[in-house]
Amino acid sequence: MPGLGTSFGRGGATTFVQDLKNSDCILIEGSNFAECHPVAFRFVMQAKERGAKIIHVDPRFTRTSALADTYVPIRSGTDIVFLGAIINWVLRNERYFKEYVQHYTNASSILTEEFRDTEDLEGLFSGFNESARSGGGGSAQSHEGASQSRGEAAPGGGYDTQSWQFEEEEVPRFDGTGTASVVRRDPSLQHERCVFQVLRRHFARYDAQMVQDVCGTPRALFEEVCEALASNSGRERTAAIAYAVGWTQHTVGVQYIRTAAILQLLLGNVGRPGGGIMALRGHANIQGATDIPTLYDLLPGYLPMPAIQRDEQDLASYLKSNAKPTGWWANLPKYMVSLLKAFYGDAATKENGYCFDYLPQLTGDHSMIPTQVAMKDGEVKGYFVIGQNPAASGLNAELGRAAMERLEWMVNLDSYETDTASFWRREGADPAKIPTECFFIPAATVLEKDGTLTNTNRLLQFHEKAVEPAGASRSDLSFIYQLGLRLKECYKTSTDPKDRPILDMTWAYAHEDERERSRGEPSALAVMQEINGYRVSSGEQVSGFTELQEDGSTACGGWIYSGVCPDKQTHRARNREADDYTSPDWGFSWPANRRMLYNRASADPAGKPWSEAKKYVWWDERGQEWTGYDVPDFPLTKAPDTPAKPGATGMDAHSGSDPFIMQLDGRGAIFVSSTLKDGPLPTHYEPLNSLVPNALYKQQHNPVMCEWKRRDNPYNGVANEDYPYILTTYRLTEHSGIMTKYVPWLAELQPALFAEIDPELAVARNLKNGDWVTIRTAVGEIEARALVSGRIQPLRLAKGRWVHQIGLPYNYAPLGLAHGDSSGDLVPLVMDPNVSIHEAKTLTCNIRAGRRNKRKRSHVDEDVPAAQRSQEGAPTAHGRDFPGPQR
Amino acid sequence: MSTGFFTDTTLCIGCKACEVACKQWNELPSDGFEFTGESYDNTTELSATTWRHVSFSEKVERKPELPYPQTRWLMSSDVCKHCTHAGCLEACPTGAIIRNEFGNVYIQPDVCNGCGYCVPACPFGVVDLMQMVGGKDGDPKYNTNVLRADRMEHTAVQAIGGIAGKCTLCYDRQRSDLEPACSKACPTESIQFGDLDELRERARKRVEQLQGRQVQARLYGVDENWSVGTLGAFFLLTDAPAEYDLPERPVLPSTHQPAAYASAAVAATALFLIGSLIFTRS
Amino acid sequence: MQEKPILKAPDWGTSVIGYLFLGGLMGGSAILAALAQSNHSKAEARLQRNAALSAFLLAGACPAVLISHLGRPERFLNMLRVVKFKSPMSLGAWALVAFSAVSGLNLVTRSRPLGMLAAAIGAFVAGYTGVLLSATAVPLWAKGKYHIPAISLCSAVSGACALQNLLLLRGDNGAARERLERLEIAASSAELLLLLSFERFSTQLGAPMWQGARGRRFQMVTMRLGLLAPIAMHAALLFSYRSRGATPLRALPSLLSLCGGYVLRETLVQAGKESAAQRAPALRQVR
Amino acid sequence: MRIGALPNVTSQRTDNLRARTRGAKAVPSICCYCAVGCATLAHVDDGGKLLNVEGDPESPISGGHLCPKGAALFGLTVNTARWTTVKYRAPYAERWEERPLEWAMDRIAGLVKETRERTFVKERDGKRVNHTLGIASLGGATFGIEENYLLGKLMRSLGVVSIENQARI
Repeated sequence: MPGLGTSFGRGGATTFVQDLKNSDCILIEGSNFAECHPVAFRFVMQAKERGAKIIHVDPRFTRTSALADTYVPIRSGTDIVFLGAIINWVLRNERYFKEYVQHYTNASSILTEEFRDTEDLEGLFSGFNESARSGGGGSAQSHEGASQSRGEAAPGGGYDTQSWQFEEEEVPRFDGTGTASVVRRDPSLQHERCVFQVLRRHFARYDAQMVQDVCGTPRALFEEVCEALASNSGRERTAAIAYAVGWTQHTVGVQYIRTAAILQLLLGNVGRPGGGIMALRGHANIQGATDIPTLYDLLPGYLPMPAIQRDEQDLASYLKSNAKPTGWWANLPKYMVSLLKAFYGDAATKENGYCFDYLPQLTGDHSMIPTQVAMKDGEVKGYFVIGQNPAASGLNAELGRAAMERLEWMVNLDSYETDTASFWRREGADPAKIPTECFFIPAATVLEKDGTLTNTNRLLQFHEKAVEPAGASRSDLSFIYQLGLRLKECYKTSTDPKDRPILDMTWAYAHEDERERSRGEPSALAVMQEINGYRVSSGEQVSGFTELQEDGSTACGGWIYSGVCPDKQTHRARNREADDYTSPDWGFSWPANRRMLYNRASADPAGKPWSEAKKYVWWDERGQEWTGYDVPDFPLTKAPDTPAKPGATGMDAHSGSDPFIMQLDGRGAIFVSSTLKDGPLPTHYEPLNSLVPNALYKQQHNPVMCEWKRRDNPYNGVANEDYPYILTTYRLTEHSGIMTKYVPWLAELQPALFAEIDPELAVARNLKNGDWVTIRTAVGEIEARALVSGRIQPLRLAKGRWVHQIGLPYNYAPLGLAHGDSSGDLVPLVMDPNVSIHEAKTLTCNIRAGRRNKRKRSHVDEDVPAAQRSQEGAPTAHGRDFPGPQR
Repeated sequence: MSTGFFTDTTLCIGCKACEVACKQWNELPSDGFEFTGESYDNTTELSATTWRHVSFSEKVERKPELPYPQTRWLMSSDVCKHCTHAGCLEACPTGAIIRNEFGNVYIQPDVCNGCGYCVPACPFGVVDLMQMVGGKDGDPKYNTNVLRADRMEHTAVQAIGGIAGKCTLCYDRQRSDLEPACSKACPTESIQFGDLDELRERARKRVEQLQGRQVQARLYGVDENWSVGTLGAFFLLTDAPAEYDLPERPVLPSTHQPAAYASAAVAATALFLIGSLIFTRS
Repeated sequence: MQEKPILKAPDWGTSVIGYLFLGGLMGGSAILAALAQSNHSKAEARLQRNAALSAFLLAGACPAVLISHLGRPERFLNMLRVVKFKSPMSLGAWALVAFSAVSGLNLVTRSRPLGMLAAAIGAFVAGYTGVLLSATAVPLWAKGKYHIPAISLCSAVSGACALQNLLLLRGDNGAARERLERLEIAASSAELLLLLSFERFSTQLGAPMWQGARGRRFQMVTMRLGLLAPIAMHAALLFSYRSRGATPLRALPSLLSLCGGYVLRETLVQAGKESAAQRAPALRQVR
Repeated sequence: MRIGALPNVTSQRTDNLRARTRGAKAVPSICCYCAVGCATLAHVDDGGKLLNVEGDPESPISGGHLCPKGAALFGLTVNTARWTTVKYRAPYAERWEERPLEWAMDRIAGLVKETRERTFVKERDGKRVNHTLGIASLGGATFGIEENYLLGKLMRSLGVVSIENQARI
């Protein structure tokens, strides 16, 4: 996530779940920890038993709240106000960790005079250009914060980040050859343009009263949270923050996480035991599918996909625009060249730029939502859907289903019939009018195949095949491998240069076992060995990414995972030896088997632990190296007193006390000077669908969020009386996606979609517990059973206005033993500008007793005339063009 | 040595892993797919095929003197209590219900004839009857694929009649030195399995610890002088037992027998005497 | 919303109710056979033979009904693999077996000690069904531990009297029938008094038995028509007509009494099941 | 059937009762639901039949514990509702039909090639793009790293750029 990436350097959780037990206070916000990650929650319970204070901030009182010491209600979509007010409280009461802030963050860096804050510009930062047409390659780079490039125009729509840069000064070069420019700093944090003072002003109006008025959170509870966090941070104590999709699924989702990151930096909790930010991922391999991604804008290891907007037409220009002068990312060329070698083998030579031009170029945002819209407009012909069910879990799901009707073909891999695979026979569909050719390939379950999954804290774990796949089921790997073989065969005789990538792509993954081979099953181990990397000449495995080279002598399919298969015999993800803390011999944690990131920060600038109680990694004077309970996230022998070398490249530009090695300046970013499209500091904007105007600024919404203003994607609008209630969505312990809903043991536990409604609203709208209710947004309407509960509380906002929130699980769809309408049918298409994530955690809606009408051929099926479509079809960000994939 | 469960409800997160782990290990079917509207509880009670059941109790206090509503949501995993003096065991006419070497109350499915007398003999409402299907080896098997007929094709099964079902305390696993499935699965160790003496010791300490934190904690089924004796599966509660669907003071049904037999004897004697009087007088 | 029950009600239906009823008739008949053995008139001998025979036949019918109720009928014999003194059901099963043997023998030998033994076992069978109900956690039944077994016995005897009365309807059995009627009046009166006492004693717990549609039906069919009416009719006949002639009208009190006996068992079982579903009494439990 | 006067008369079955996993092979696996990554053990008998799935007590993360979804992993794999045959729905057809895997693979490869040929764009605005917007791929978060890697490699080599997964959601 770029929220973490831009702040700390890497887009992964900063710590590991077991370490939560060492926390003295855990703030759970944007996550229903106990329900969605019950097994990891045991560490929260262990911390609680040790005396830690557990706080849960959530619109609903959930099973997590029930176990927390303090439950804090909040209006969904207002977390930046809540967290920003804590930041303000910490600053105002001088409760931040001074030494940590001074040395490990960019609080002392001084901004240029051009910078203007949202306080000065009614909710906009300087550099906003109303008519600016963005030129970026979607959210390329944004997953990895390392790509802060100074002086580069932001790719995001609307903001020119020139004025967000730091002021530089000239100092003598480290080698005495002239001068070099470095960021100007004021270690006293007093300079009025230093980040610390800018931050203070930025959040000055975020106070307890504002929290009460905007979030609906009682003042006393807010202050209790502030006190708990502050008194459990510092040298002797640490506090952790855990979040999940309750923070990401917003039009300002990335900035939610940024706010938490700033708070944790101020409190000195990052890189320390019991501290950090625990990002709780949903699916088994959601971290893995971001690291070795199936994401349009990223290549394995957070290398950006080349984009025409950045003019990355050849390898040299690509490396120039993406490699960083200072910090670890100076190594990017090695990783990119090694990746190309892994992809195209012998065909990739120095002369042909290692086949860089085999890679397709991005021409816009090709993420899920724009693709869905393009599909609706007939531009996508063929669709592979593997282990996902967009017809149920998608956004504006009926638009998505209608879009599928325009496909020529669709291939679905799953273990059960999904709503996506059978979209053509859904309620209201007429198969006789749907031309799509559909394939269902039965997929093996996790127990029926070998493979590796990366958990929420970057831990790779291997699962062995236990039983033969049922019937004709095959692993997904087998499908992809066989498809690749067939395509190579199809193009065998082609001389067209466009077909070279398919023919030159290395594809030697035959299984070691004769029996598996005869069934066409490829070797997962061989794939992982390629991801780990090897020497091209000898075929030997490299032992880690430090061995990778820029000269084509090494191949590596995913540099951050390098080290997982350090030799042909070893697969460290298979390791199953635990101890009672970091367990380095259980699985493999990227990077380099580090369990806690930025752990250099667990020691003070001189390399000594901040306290005995919070000892983790420290400088061993005698051995002259970093040591501790974990693999140090720092050059092993770089002494703490090593000065930074001005003008040097790579790690030499960092001093021995700069713990965030992926960052340009080696420091945690309170202020993010580029990369993020919606501002260097988090700012409260109301959600797209909101009941109230923004109490803080004239600017109502995120000014650069991406909207689709088209007839098949209507919005509720602000303070629309037709939609007087807030709606929030969530998942249940008992269900995941399609997988659980066919399992009778799980289906009986939560058999049907329900809506959680507070008793007052139930009385007002005559809704009885257990009865059917119909919930409506501008996009669609669905029915659910009413679950009337006092756990859902109406909130009191400014001027004594009460608002009601309705909760709706996101697990259901028409197919399965446990089934119901899909909540995705209520969510409009709108995206966060940084990561193209939609906003499903806060909506507005209306509710009535009774069941919905039978689904007719809905409005999305009425063909919009082509001319009108081209006019309406383009996604816009507040009326401005946004680079959709089709132009 | 007697083994049992200590269920510490203060640690329960209501995830229901115990319910599922139990069903998986014991190959029990689902109980149907009905939405109840009773908080997050859709299986509603222990049954012949639900041997662990998580209850949910919501209470919201809204008082003018409180700055905000005080919500509390109690969750607790209920199970067969494995009573020291077990009503079901006493009632069972076939000897299907035995006390095994671990001190647990176990129903031998191959002996049970489904008379159902154990059902009203349980003061906790634990035991119930279920339908069985024939397994390959003639061994009774529960029908794991009870799926809703209107949505799935029914698996063809041959019902072989009813049988009483309840927690076995994973007798088979204990025999193989394994911990019961539910306690093993429980993510927060709300369910603890072990030697009862040790568990009771641990539980008493836990109560002290909680009371030290101003939590109104009490044990259920340990130090009371109940006719059912101490419970082989006991609980730590923070509210009245009724909030957890537990009787305040369970009574062993066989304690009613002396009075009942006396009543029958008096009536029989009286009727016989009157009858004799009537029949001997000419 | 319905309140959540604490206890489980047994899934007992017609077959168990039938068994309770037939078991009562069986026990009562054995008692009557033994009583009739003490007198040597011709009519009494007929009564003795009828009663012993019906007891024996009912001893065959009872297990059949019982087995039909079992979830796994082929395992009825499992009842006989153990003797459990604390299980009324176990003792009852053994008593049934013993009764079959003794009453069979008695039928052949007509020995007085065997008749007495059959009567004793019969009385046990008639009474243990009440114990069987009372020795449960079902609040209504447990509350009835002082009443239900005695009521069962009274009903067994009055029912048996009615049954035998019917069997003696044809022919010159006036004396024997008169004795049966006298005994029935005694047993039914006792039963009526016990039921009234139970109603008071059971307080709210008795609601499922005495109130609502079931309660009204019970009060009408069992208490008024099944007990009060036969008592009155028998009494009227005994003291007014003094006629021993057999008329169809004479069968009426007996039929009413038998109906009342069946509805008594049915009401006991069904009301018990309802009381088990009530939350408050189950939480308190009957001491 | 054993007969006795004592209440505790055990049957042969009871005497022989043991865990069905005794002696079975325990295959190390990982739960496929959320990203906590609980380790599991899948017990398999000699005939390759799945007997049971439970938590691996050695795991530092899960310590043998599982949530209800993880505890139901057995039911995910062994389930009569699973679709275990290749199914095909022809254009405008009203139902699925079963087809052999080989046939489907050939047909899919043919469609991919055909669509790619039709929609491949070599240049735009004078810049090389070498991509196709006519094919898209969705999915990745629910399956393994190896599968993600291979899918990414194949799709990119085909020129497909709309490659997405649940991480975006």
